[in-house]
Amino acid sequence: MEKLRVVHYINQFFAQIGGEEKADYPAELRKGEVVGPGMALMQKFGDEAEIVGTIVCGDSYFNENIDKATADILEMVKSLSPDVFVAGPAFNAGRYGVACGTIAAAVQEKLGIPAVTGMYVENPGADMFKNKVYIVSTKNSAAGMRDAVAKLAPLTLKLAKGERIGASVEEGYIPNGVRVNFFEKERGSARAVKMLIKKLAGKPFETEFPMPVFDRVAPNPAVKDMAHAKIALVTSGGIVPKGNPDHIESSSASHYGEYDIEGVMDLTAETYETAHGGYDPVYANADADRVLPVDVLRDMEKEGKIGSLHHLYYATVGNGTAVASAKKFAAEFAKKLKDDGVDAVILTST
Amino acid sequence: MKLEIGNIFIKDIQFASEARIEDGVVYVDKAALEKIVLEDENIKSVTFDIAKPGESVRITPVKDVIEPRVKVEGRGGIFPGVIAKVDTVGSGKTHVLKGMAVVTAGRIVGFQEGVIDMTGPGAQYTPFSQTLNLVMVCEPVDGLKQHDYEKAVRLAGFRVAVALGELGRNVTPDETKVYETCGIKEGIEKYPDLPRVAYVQMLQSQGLLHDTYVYGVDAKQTLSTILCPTETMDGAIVSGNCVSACDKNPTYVHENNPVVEDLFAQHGKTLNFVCQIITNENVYLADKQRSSDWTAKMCRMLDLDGVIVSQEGFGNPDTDLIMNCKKIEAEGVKTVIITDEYAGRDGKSQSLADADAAADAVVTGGNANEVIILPKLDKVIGTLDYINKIAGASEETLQPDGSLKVELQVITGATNETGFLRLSAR
Amino acid sequence: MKGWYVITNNPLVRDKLSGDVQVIYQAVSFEGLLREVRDRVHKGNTLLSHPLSGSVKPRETPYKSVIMMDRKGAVDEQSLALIENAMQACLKFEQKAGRFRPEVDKDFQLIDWTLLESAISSIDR
Amino acid sequence: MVKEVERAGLPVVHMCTVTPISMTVGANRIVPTIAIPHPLGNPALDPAEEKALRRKLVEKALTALQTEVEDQTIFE
Repeated sequence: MEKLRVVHYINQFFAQIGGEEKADYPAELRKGEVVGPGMALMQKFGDEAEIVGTIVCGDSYFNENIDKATADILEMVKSLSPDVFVAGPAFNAGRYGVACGTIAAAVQEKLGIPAVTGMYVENPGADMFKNKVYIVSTKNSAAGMRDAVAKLAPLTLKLAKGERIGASVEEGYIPNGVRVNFFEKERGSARAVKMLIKKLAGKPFETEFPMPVFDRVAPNPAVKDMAHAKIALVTSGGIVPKGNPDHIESSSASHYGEYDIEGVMDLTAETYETAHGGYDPVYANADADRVLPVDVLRDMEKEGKIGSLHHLYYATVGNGTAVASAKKFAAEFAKKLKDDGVDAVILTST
Repeated sequence: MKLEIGNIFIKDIQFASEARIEDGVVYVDKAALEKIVLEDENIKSVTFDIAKPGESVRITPVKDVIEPRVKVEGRGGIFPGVIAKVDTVGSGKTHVLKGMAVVTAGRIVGFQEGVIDMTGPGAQYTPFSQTLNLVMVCEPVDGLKQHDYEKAVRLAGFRVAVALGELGRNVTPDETKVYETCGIKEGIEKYPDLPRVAYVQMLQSQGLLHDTYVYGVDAKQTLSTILCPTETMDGAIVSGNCVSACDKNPTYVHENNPVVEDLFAQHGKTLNFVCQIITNENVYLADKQRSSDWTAKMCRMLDLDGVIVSQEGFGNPDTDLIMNCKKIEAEGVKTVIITDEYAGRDGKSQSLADADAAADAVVTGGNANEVIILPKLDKVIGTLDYINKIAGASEETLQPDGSLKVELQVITGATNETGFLRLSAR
Repeated sequence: MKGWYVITNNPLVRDKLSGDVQVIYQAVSFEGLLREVRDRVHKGNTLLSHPLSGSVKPRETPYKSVIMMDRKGAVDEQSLALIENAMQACLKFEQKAGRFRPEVDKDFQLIDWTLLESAISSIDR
Repeated sequence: MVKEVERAGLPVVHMCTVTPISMTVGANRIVPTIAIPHPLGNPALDPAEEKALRRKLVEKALTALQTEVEDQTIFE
């Protein structure tokens, strides 16, 4: 039987080129070579798979030339037409983790080749990419290589063969928000009793279903000089120009709208409406200022109460309670607002 | 209260002219059982069949599963207030026909669910692929209303189970287990250093096909109350619930409640199993409020340290579950909750219809939306007419090769929320 | 208790209750009915019964009846959370309503009615 | 969403009808509004009154933005 083809990605450190001083090492394909951690992977693959090429890239190089590096590496991977792509493991190395996540996600998405990586749960790359590619949970340093490879190799083979991937606890990947069934060793009631005994004793226990968590961000300092401040409007009430030009969907908040209100003094029934499916739209459609108070802010701008109203506003649809999906693009437009010199934001929700 | 359970291990079921138990074989007199079933004039006819583990048999649509038991010493009889007269059960001695079950099947409403496969991939998801099943399919008299039909089948199942249990009255059990709880003061004195733990069981109680009965009382008309856990072993709680096959509790689960068993296993060792608290899952919101208030209040009054809360059913019981959990935790009593998930076919949706940070210790019975292929089996007991018309099934349910593509929710007991099975999810 | 009403898309409920209690009947889908309930919650009405009553899954049964309290004023948080979660939960299920043969429809109507009846009996106590 | 804006380093005021939700999603400066379908309006009023009402709410929002807070604060 022909062996499954694996392409492996590692950084300059694991390729033994050098440490931080060599982090600007550009992406390089070593066809037919097995380098560094690849040896351990090969051992675990046995007769089933082989590494047909190793791509080496410096961490700084990758992160500073992310578009070019990604494009170059995708070409390299494509040229070897592998069955699966492995990046890392990156352990707790932040930039390496981000590189592994970025390239693994790109290979999977752009080339349609399954990809997997591994890193420590607190590596920033883990949070960024755990929902995009399987990330094997590793220890926080390369001392955990043996353990990492022991999980990474079998998962790699399963992905290459297109087999069903079990639950995170079975396969050893960082939970990715997808619930997968599996059989525990004990029945549920026995697990509940054990969990209760631990909880009563104040010992650590692991819930089988983590409740959605809400973290906090500390408040930013107040606006000192409102008369010269640039204020921006954001709404989760789905206010869009009449006709919904960006086709913002009424329920699932999969993207957001960015709209220019330069010269707009008042939102009217003829010009603006709501795309939100989460409330009775009659009132907002009649007068969108009821959700996005452009008229009042224009008055205040004229009166000098505020410096100016930012010429762009951002709109999403999102139920008050369903916030998770909004996180990603909110971060995106928040950065734009900051870059545009906005001083403060009024966010309205329905 | 102290109850001795004598298990008679059943190795086989056979039809015979004389009903008896011999060397672990139950000989069933079909004609005699038929007479018992037809005592109810609402039932026109009944057919009996036997399904054994490993056989290529599919039973559907399943209504209830019942374990035959008989009270040989002590007060009351099995299924008090339903079959036996009202009297407090849970003490003395009870014999159990271990390894067999009475399964009632038949169409009560057109969208009914419940599949038991005795072999194949489906078998591992239902506990009742492991029992020797006497299946009874009841036909109603013409024009019978669903209410009356449901009730007739429910009671017929209990009568048959009691008749079979009676065969074990004078059989020497193969195994005896003793379950004993103490009074409040006695327990504190006996186990001064052990945490005081109770089991909070939520009972489905919303209306037709969604009901549970406690000593014959419709649970939706009850306030949260206390049981001695051994009472359930004598059939104090019975099921009238035919919807949501995967996470409803058939009567068998009440008789063999795994939380009760596993808490008893730790009783006197790592914890003091004080009692069982039962509470309902009503449709009316003020009832939910009241029932959860009472449950939390009792947890406090009983000076409990911890409880396990189990749920039954889908959707609005999530609200009861979270209310119970929040309020009990607020009383300073630690909770572990057992639930199941509806995370969508792809596992990506929010699993529960309610959530709270207080629910930090959760055991899950798995994602009921997960899809499974059930291969064609040789024999069907009941009817497949409705199989592609039941929850979790869809138009493409019946595959060209005769197999069924369904969600786990159609399988009886698959994601049971008392923790009856090993299935879980992450 | 005064001021409560039933909102339903179930003709059986309409027929059973007509004259006795206030019934708002709308010939809309299951989700359409939840949407109507939500809009009423937004106006300050409160829920007296759970919008996900019953174990028959959303999109399987086409019928839903909910008891509400006619009230104006601030939005009731609990009602809001319940209705929003219920609408979210619908999305998890496959659309099956309408695929059953006609006689099953009567069963769905009956189940919905009995669930509602159990809630009404709680009010009437 | 409000949290991401705050995380980006911009003071943000959340104008929202159901303040407990606002608390849950982690807003630090919160101004309660009129009703879900019309947070900054009231169709029962005539247009001038309605705009005055909106003006008042927006002024409250600006006050919130000009107020130092340490924790989640509702500006009633």
